[in-house]
Amino acid sequence: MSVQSQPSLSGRPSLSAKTLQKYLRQMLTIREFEQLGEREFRNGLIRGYYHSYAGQEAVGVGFINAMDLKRDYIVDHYRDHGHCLLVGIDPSRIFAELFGRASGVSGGKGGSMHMYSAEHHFLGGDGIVGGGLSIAAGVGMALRRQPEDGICVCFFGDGALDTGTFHESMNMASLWNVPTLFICVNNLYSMGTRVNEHSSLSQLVDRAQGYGVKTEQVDGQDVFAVAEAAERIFKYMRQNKRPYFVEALTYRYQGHGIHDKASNYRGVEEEAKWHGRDPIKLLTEYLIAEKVMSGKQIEALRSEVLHELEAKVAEAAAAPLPNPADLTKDVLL
Amino acid sequence: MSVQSQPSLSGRPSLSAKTLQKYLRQMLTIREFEQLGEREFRNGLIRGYYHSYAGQEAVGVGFINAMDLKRDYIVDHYRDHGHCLLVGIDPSRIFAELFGRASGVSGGKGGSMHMYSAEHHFLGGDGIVGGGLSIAAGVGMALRRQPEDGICVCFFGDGALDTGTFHESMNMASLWNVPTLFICVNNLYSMGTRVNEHSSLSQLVDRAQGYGVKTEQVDGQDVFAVAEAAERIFKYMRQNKRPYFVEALTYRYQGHGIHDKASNYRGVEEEAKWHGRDPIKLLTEYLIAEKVMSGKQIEALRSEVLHELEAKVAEAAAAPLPNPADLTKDVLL
Amino acid sequence: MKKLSMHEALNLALREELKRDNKVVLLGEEIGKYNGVHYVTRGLYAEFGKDRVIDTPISEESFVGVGVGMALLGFRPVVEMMRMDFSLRAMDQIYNHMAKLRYMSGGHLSVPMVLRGPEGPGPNPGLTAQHGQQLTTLFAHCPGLRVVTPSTQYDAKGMLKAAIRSDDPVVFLEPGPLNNKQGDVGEDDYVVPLDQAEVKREGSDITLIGYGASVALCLQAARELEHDGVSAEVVDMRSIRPLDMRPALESIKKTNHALVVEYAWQSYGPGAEIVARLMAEGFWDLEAPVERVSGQEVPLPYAANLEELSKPQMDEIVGKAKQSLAQ
Amino acid sequence: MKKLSMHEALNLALREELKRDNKVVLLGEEIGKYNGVHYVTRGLYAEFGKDRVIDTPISEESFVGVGVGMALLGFRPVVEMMRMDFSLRAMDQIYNHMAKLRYMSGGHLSVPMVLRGPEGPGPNPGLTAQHGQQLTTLFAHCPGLRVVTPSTQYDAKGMLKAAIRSDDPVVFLEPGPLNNKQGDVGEDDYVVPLDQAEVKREGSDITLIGYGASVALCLQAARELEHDGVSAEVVDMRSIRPLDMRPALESIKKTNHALVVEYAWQSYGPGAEIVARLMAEGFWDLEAPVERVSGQEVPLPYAANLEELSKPQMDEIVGKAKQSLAQ
Ligand SMILES: Cc1ncc(C[n+]2csc(CCOP(=O)(O)OP(=O)(O)O)c2C)c(N)n1
Ligand SMILES: Cc1ncc(C[n+]2csc(CCOP(=O)(O)OP(=O)(O)O)c2C)c(N)n1
Ligand SMILES: [Mg+2]
Ligand SMILES: [Mg+2]
Repeated sequence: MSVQSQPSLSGRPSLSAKTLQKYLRQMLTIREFEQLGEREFRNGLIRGYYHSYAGQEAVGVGFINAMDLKRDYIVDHYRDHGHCLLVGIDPSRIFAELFGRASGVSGGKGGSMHMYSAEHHFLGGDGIVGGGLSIAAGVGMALRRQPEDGICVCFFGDGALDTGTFHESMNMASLWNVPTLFICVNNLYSMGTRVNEHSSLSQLVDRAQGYGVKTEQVDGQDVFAVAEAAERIFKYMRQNKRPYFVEALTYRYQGHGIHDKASNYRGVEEEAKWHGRDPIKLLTEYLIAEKVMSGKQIEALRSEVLHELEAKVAEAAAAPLPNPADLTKDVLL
Repeated sequence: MSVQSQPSLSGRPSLSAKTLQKYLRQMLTIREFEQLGEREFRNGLIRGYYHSYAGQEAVGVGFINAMDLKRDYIVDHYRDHGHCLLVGIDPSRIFAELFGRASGVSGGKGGSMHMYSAEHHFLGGDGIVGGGLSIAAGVGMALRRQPEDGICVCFFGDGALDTGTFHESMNMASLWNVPTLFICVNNLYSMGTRVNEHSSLSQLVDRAQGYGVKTEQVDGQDVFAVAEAAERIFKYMRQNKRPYFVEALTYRYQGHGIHDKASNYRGVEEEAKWHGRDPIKLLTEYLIAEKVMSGKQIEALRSEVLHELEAKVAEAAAAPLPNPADLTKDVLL
Repeated sequence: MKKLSMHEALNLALREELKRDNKVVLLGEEIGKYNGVHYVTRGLYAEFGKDRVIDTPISEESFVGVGVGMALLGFRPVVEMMRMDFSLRAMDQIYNHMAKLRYMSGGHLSVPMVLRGPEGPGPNPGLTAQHGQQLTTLFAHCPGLRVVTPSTQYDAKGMLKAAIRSDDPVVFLEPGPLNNKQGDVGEDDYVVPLDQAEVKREGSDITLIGYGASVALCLQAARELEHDGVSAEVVDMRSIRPLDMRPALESIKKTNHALVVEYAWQSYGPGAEIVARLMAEGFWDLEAPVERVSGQEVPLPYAANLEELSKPQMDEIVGKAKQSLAQ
Repeated sequence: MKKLSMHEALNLALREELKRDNKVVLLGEEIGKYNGVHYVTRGLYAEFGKDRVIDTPISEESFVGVGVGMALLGFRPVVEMMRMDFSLRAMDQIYNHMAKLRYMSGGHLSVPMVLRGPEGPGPNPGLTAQHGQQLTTLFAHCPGLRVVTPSTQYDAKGMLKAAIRSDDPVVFLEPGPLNNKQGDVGEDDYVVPLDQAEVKREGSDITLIGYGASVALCLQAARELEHDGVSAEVVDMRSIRPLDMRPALESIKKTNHALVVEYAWQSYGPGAEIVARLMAEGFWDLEAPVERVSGQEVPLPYAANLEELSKPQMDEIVGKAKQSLAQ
């Protein structure tokens, strides 16, 4: 993991102050959202599964901002809250889904792993590891048959690389020139299993050989690196109508899910090392160094974000449960 | 397919005249067996599926002779008659299986795709493309836990490379240091689909990257090349207890199955080109040129083989059908 | 009306729907250039080209997923399993995605696709254990799917067209034993509803209930019973999920006796649900227990005699029908 | 006897069998170093090491196949599905290899392995549509498999030990809702036979039939019915394939009424087969139709109220029992 050793962000990007501030706000929003979510899980408002995106923010921010969600689509896996925020779903509807309310983004039927919003071109969350890969290839197939040069972005974890459907989907996507971007979010662990203990090659970008598609590794802690790669890749894909494989190197701060104590298997030292390259910290340092924002302004922004999100939590918590009759809606009986 | 352009066998092997004659006899036996089988299919003695090995003989002969069937095992796919002959199953029992007789190698229950003989360490034929790959990894896992340094050889077609289980099995085999030799018998077609139309990389040996195992391509028409590779590979595997991937380049003369008219999709020119490098022809030419055998001796051998096989056909055709009570044997009721 | 084989009837349905709606696409192994192993897609690649008739690698799980993805964007994929047996590879996509996306998304998404292919021991003999299974139950148990199976060439065409037009994901099971059999097919643009069982023969003494290939067995048994003075009514379930019990329930009001006939393995097979529904909704009309004649519960064996014995036996059907009437 | 949770009982069975026979190996995701997501394999990696307790990648189809391969060579693999839902990925290996190799090979081969894992909506709530299914029927329909499910901690230990010793491939379904529940477990090396249903409570008015997690519902319903003067007998099927109907049939000889209770989806669920067998073999003993109370036929929804409503409801069980007796 060579990129991991880089201490700060990659050079000076050509991003406007406005864009930089937007990125920061988005990353803070995700981070605070996940903290509130975990709090509400412990408070009993959320049940079942909760997979936090904290630590991985730069990956979503870099890629999703580069998308054109009028024509592009996302197929996601279960670690989906951050991406839902980034496509512009109102946080109160995401919280409402987590609380199992009728106003939730999936009407309360889906929960944490199953957020969907057709209007935001967000085709879901999914609870099956690798379950979305072939669907994303299919969305790409559909986009290829439409005039808008749309792209499908598929997020999945390092663990998904071991599923057969990864192999099948990459092969078909390449064979059929499907404009699907496969983003393997390598956070080093598949639950409690380190990448070298589940994958025969620990450089996942090397494991993705064999399909004749362009591949690259990107530093997922460095939002500038991700944004640069994203822009370049989308341009290539729209022109060439070909799939692409990216390995984004990052780290999840929390356990796999809410009950998982990750330091048990990965050690606090490793965790500390990654916190040293926290994507928000890196961006914050840059903004301060470059005098785009002051530390005080950043703290104010964080408070503002938190404040707004607390209001969303309250709104969602006050929302009604689904109607009992919804139990048998949306399914053929 | 660079190897394809080589006109004759690879150099002068260190094989004894006795071994060379044995190879020839085996290849002739397989070729004649398949011709008789097809004849009996048309005569109505065989039903369902019939996948001929004609044309691919050198692959089986080269690899299986190099095995030590006291400790090694084979997991095969449906194109299995040739391999059954090579492990030493009496041809009458193979014919009997094809005729659905009680004396068949699977008691008449399996048919062409499902030959099994525990005693010959032949763990089957299989009708599901790629179905045996993970089983072969499992057999390798078992062998690793035993003291005899045994190896599991798994044969499958180019089409099987597109199945998810190929990917999963290779990954696990590599991760766990499993002594399984994965032999992809690339006969250029998966049913009517040419390899470049089902695989995103047409060099299958390149598609098998990503697992950290040794890979190589072998000229499957050249029995000396196969035998040399086999010996070298087994030695490496017994020492290193690692999996290995081989792509054997060859061609099936008949259609995919008995009803498939292959020249419809691959053209008679291509067929003629491959017949020009027929594995039996190449070996025969060598034997004559090196004066190991005369053309006449070879013809006599062919007649002898055919004669013997005809007797086996007759024996099998005279064998009784399974007992009706066998219907519910070998399965929990 | 014209006489067509089952595969020709299905072919006609596909051709008409491909013409009618350019969102209809076909996916599957060897369906294009090779024209389909069971002939159902014959000629369609030549007529509609490679963007509409898509040959896939041997990647069942994932090309079902490709179908799901295309359906999410408004296409109407018709995905062929060369044999339904191979759908065992795709069960996760079928159960967890194709069937459930609409519900899990609270109605945000829908998956208007068809999964189709032949099941059971035919058309030709000797298919053996991994190619001749009838796995109807596996699909039928899954909420979110429609599961249908035609027993006539006429229904085959009309039901496949209805399936393609359905907004629900449909599993369309083609009775393998009937693939090459001929029958009357309408030449017009008709559809047959996907949720209606049908009486295929009227009778008054006993109700024989079948679906797919076993309807022919019921009709044959009815003819044999007629010789012995027994008048059998034959109900073709057609729709397996949702199951339309009305015609069968009405029938037993009259006959008071019923027998279920199927190729599937008996235990936990479709017939079990039919019997359980007759129990719950028809108990008071029954004068004898409803039994089942099913396929033997063994992997399909190869030997000709064993294969024959593994199928539902005509003498058992006739015998059980008479036995029921004797009670 | 000591009080153990279901997962502790299963853990004990695995530990005893790993000790007894060094051919027993465990395979599955996160079962080793991580100690198992549902705790069933806790401590076994530390005790038996990585050659006996094997952590696998997320490759369900193929690690089931690895189990099959090891079993062919005389090992006794116990393969965990983290949740049985994920076995949908492995259905081809399960149906076409694990279950059939013995038959297809004419008895040349055998596959003494166990596939185990939790099914259904539990232990914790909120599992949602892809993690809380009860797919019992899918396994139960397949010739060649034994399919069993315990309802008590005592049975869990004894049946898992019997499963590991069985020469047939066994699918061992652990009722998710019971995973963390405590009960008495024997401390000795006992086995519970794999093909025997058992009366778990005696009664005389009606027979409540359950399996796995629904046995607890039957017992609770029996207690509630007792208040109203109804004496319910509870039969735990335990063995789903082969299905042991004897205790249920004997019971209805006495009670003349029965009700099947299950978490599974009703249509084509296991209860259908139980009802169909009662129809065929117990019809003349029945004074009212046997109904079923099952899970709602929807993908498991997330919202707390909907999730609760999706499960079999106690008032429906009690109500249907009384309704049956009123007929
Ligand atoms: C088919 C399947 N098998 C197993 C699981 C259980 N499971 C859920 S997440 C997970 C680990 C996946 O890790 P990774 O792909 O690296 O994603 P991350 O959680 O790190 O984002 C496992 C094993 C599942 N959901 N689906
Ligand atoms: C899972 C599965 N899908 C489809 C098939 C149908 N089928 C049988 S053989 C075959 C082609 C396989 O070709 P290849 O692997 O190249 O082997 P070859 O026949 O050339 O030896 C197909 C598609 C099958 N048996 N199993
Ligand atoms: Mg990960
Ligand atoms: Mg081939």
